[in-house]
Amino acid sequence: MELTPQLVSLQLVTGVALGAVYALLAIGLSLIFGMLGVVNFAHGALFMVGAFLGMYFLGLTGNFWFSLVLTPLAVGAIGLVIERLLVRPLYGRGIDYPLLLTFGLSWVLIEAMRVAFGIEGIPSSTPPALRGSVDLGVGYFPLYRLFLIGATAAIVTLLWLFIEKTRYGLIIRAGSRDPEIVRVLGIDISRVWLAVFGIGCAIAGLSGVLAAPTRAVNPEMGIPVLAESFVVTVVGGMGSLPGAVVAGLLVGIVFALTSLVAPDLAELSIFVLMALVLLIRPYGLFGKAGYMG
Amino acid sequence: MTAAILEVEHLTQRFGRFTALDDVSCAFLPNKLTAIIGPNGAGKSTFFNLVSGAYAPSAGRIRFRGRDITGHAQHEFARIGIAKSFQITNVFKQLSAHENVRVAAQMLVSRYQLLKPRGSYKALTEKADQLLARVGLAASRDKLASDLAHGQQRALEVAMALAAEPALLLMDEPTAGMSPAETGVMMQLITELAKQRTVILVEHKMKLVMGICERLLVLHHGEFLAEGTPEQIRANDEVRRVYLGQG
Amino acid sequence: MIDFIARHRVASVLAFLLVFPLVMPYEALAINILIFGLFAVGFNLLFGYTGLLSFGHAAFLGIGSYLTGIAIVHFALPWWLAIAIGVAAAGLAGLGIGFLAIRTRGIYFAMVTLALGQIVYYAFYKAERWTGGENGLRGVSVPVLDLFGLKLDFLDPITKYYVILAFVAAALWFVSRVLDSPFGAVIESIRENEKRAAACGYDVARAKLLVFVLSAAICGLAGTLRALHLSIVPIDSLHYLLSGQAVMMCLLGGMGTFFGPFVGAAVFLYLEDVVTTLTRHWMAVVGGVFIAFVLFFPKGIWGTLIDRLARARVAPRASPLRGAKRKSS
Amino acid sequence: MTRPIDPKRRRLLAAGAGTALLGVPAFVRSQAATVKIGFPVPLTGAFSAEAQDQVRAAELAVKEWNDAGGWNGAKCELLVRDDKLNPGEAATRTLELIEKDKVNFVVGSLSAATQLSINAVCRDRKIIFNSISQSDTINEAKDWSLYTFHEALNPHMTAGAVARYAFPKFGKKVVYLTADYAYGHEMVRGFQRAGRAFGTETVADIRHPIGTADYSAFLPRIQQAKPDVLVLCNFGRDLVNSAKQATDFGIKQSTKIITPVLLFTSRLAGGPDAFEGVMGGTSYYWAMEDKIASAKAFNDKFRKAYGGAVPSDYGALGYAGIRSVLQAVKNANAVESQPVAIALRQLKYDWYKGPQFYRKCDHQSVQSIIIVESKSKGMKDKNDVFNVLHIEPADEKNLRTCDELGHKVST
Repeated sequence: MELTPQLVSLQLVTGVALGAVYALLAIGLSLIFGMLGVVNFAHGALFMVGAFLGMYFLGLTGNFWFSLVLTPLAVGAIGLVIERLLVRPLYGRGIDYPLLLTFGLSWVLIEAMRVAFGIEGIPSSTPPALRGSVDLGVGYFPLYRLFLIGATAAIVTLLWLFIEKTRYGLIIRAGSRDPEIVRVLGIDISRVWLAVFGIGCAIAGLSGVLAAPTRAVNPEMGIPVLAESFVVTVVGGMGSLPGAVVAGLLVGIVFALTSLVAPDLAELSIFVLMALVLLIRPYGLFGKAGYMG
Repeated sequence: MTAAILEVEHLTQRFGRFTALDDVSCAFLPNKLTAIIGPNGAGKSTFFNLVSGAYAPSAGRIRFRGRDITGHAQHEFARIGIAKSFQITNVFKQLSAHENVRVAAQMLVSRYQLLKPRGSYKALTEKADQLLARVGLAASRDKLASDLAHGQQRALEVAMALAAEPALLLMDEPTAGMSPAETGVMMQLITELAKQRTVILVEHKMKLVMGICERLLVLHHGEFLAEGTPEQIRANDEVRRVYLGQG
Repeated sequence: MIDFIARHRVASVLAFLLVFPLVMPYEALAINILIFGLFAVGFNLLFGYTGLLSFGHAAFLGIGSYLTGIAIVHFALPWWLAIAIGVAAAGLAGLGIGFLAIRTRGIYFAMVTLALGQIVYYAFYKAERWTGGENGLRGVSVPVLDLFGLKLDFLDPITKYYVILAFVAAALWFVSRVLDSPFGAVIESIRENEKRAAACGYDVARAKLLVFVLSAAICGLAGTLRALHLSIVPIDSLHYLLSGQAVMMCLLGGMGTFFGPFVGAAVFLYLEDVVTTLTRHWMAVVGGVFIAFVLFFPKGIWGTLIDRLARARVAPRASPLRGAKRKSS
Repeated sequence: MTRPIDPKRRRLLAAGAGTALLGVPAFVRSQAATVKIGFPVPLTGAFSAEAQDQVRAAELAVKEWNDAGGWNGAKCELLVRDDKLNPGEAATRTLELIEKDKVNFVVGSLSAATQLSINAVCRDRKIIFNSISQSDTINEAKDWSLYTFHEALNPHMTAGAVARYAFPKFGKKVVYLTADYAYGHEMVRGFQRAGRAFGTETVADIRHPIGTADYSAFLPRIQQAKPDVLVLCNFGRDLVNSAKQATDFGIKQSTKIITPVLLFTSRLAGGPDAFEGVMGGTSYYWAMEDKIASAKAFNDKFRKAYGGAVPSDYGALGYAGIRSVLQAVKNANAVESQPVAIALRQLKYDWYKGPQFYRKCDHQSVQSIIIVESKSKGMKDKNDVFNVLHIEPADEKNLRTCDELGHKVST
């Protein structure tokens, strides 16, 4: 095989597209962790639910854009219910308990989708407007994956604006540093937590519906995704949103370039990356010491 | 003149751009009670963290009994005879009071013994009981540390520090949060302890230490401001200005 | 009775395990429970007693299994030597992984152990010539155990159960001694307050490394026994999902209690076994049970039990059990 | 909580129970009031649809045999167990079946790793195991025993048949996208060996981790290489995802995509677009009933029993696997492993796809292979997904030789 500049460039674009989905997933995970200290093991399952609901809404409305709006709302609503009924009683009990609970929850969600949509899953299709491939000058690249990169950039920008420029964002930022401050400001912190958990889940669902057209939608699709999004979150530093984005792209690119030279080690490469990062920077690229010990 | 047990030279600690302790040098004689005073943020706790080995200083040296121990690991500080009781209560919460003290005392005897039962170290059990009695916790022997009242936890702190039989005892605000009655008992205990070992006390309640200390050091903004007997300190204009003036 | 169990914890667990196969649906499940119980106990040494959550412990189970398997399949070594090799290899791997991982804390510690565990997984996956790769290692069969001239039929499930029980019992005795030792006190103090333990004069990093190695060796022993039990070594033995299972078993039974992990392993495997035969949707049922336990019995089955019994018995006066509950049962 | 039993008494009880237990003799095989067949398959997990179909087909075979009177009045009982697609679980379940349920035979499995672990357990205990999923390894002398039978196709046969059909038609430059495990490697080996006769050239063999969901990182290289043929040597969901993404990357414009095993359920899950024009092999496709009489008979029985449903490829293997064993019981007039194994070795049968027999040296079932292509238009119903292009008849010469497999005595 010849490593031409064209091939390497195309591979980099592929890596960025992969990284876009990783980054989105990690943002949701990191947001919930940074604010609530909850390690959400159901994140992969919510991604999967998002993919199913996305394809279901697509079938129902025949419009991908509707589905792109409806799905995060629906998964976000599921998130609200989860927080209110299951996670809230566990605050202050350490990280192990929410971890176990959300793990159990992920099994329930997987089984629920099996019952609702069948074991084999459902075929997914690319929206007609986004089909086909584009000549990037270095080779043909699927249009939909370019859309993925753009969509992620848009979502990240919106989220950044929300957190940096709005009153709610200010409360969230303050709350993640010190819940007392928020209480002093006279804001019901439990409602902030509820909202953040909902937003985190909505982002997981959104990544699911965005990723669905690129892959088979089946009940187990969230299991490997969970491990990958943890890797990204940890590499970036738990609780850091810029970290999630940078690490997402980094992991995507490392995966893509490893695929080129040693494809069978592609999956391993991201774990090696994580081990290296943590051994050099024990709290991740953008993480702060202090989270859990 | 007796040799100093602890000497620090040009001790400096920076956190990023902030300098918490700036070029502090001093020496402490054996079996004396010294207090370090200063307003909040003066660098008292940083000084303690450095001489107890919790951090390595950015610059300067620490000598204990003439030996340079700068940069050694914290547990080595403890093993050569420097013990610290913490400002914020820092005990093993889910262990019983007795076990807290027993573990602290065990350090001198056994650290990696895997197969002998703890119970077979009778001397440790007795020593822990004696120390609990000394700090007035004999009745709470089997309570979980987390179930003790605040003042009792402070007393437990002191018992743990003593368990290591230190030649140098560092006490970071031992009476913080204590009732007046508890404070009195604690001050008496400290006076007694200082008869057999070097004690350095950090306090920001100046009146409290004036009565019992022979020597005071005053820190301000990370720098050494003054040193002397209580009378000298009381008479020092600069100290009055930055410190007493506030209170 | 709790007092009695606390005082003679190894004896009581042995007495129970002697009759255990009678109450189980079949011996292979009982043996699995022994093995995974030991795995969880080894894991709990690190998780429950030292407060370090590792997500890479499957590596030690798997290394124990594979090295024992390789010793038997490729080198035709006697079974006892194969076990020794498996345990030693797991301990060594524990030394390496532990040395790297103890530099980090909290969730990062969990993730470093996960990553290093995955690296072990791929190493064994790729070493197909020695490990059989994805197909697993087959032929770890020891039909007859030769014990100083005594020939034991290892294909007979009951014999197999008691042989494996002997190893598990020895390991439990060892763990029990360690927990009761001065070193046991050191690791508990590290769990409670790492900074304070260092200020007390304990070398925290070294103690963590030692307990990591011990924990790895115990898990490795569980692995070697599993290889002998199943006569195969599946590649899943190294998978992080198995590490996750150890966490679940500990939490389900009660972390930081001596019997908890064993109870957790038994309930987990028994539940999975029974529910699987009842419904294809076993994942939902098992997942639901987890949720219920976290919400309503956060101390785990055994932890809740000893708590309730202790409270009911000695409510009025200061309870000696409660003061020492972490170490006594 | 009731007052606990006095600890001393409890210990006595325990000791008593322990001794009683030790007195139980080693397991005694039940004499055939019923013929018990253990059936471990992955009822949950990625291949549960196939597994459930296998169970239905197996139950059909059992019912048929029982209705025909069984053997000397003994009826057959099928004991289905979920192996969760996990080799450790499969071994445990097989131990359960043998030690507790005292089954006479074991039939089942749906992955290379689980079948090898079931085989290891059965072999030590001299229980016949008839495997109904693909693997080359199980034929080899190292894993084989007198009691090991292989009802399914193996990668060498499947890949060979697809290669012999496809390579002459579509060109010489070939790229393999291979799942990095024994199944994938065995398939590649099969294609390459069969390809030699046609002068095919391997441009690249890209090995991807098993279970990869996103193949985009492997595809630019293939795009650049512009091969005549892309062989997807992976299975199930890996096949669905890689076929779908290869389509997205426009690979099909210049390249023919083929795969050794084109699963019926994968095609259903992936949809017609992803699989458009994809060609591959299968052990069975229901529409071959037009050409094969036994297929028609089997389909009709299956439709009648299950409300008009048609059997899937792997499902059909459950039927054949059970029917062979039960026929051998009758032929041997015994249920013991050895006579039944000998009867199986002598069996010539045509249960559902034309004539078959087990080769003597490795007990591989010699059988036909069906080449199909995915339909993307003109489907009559949801089950009408493939065109049958070709049926390669059963022929021993398409197998690896007994010597090559390490079987010293080729009888």
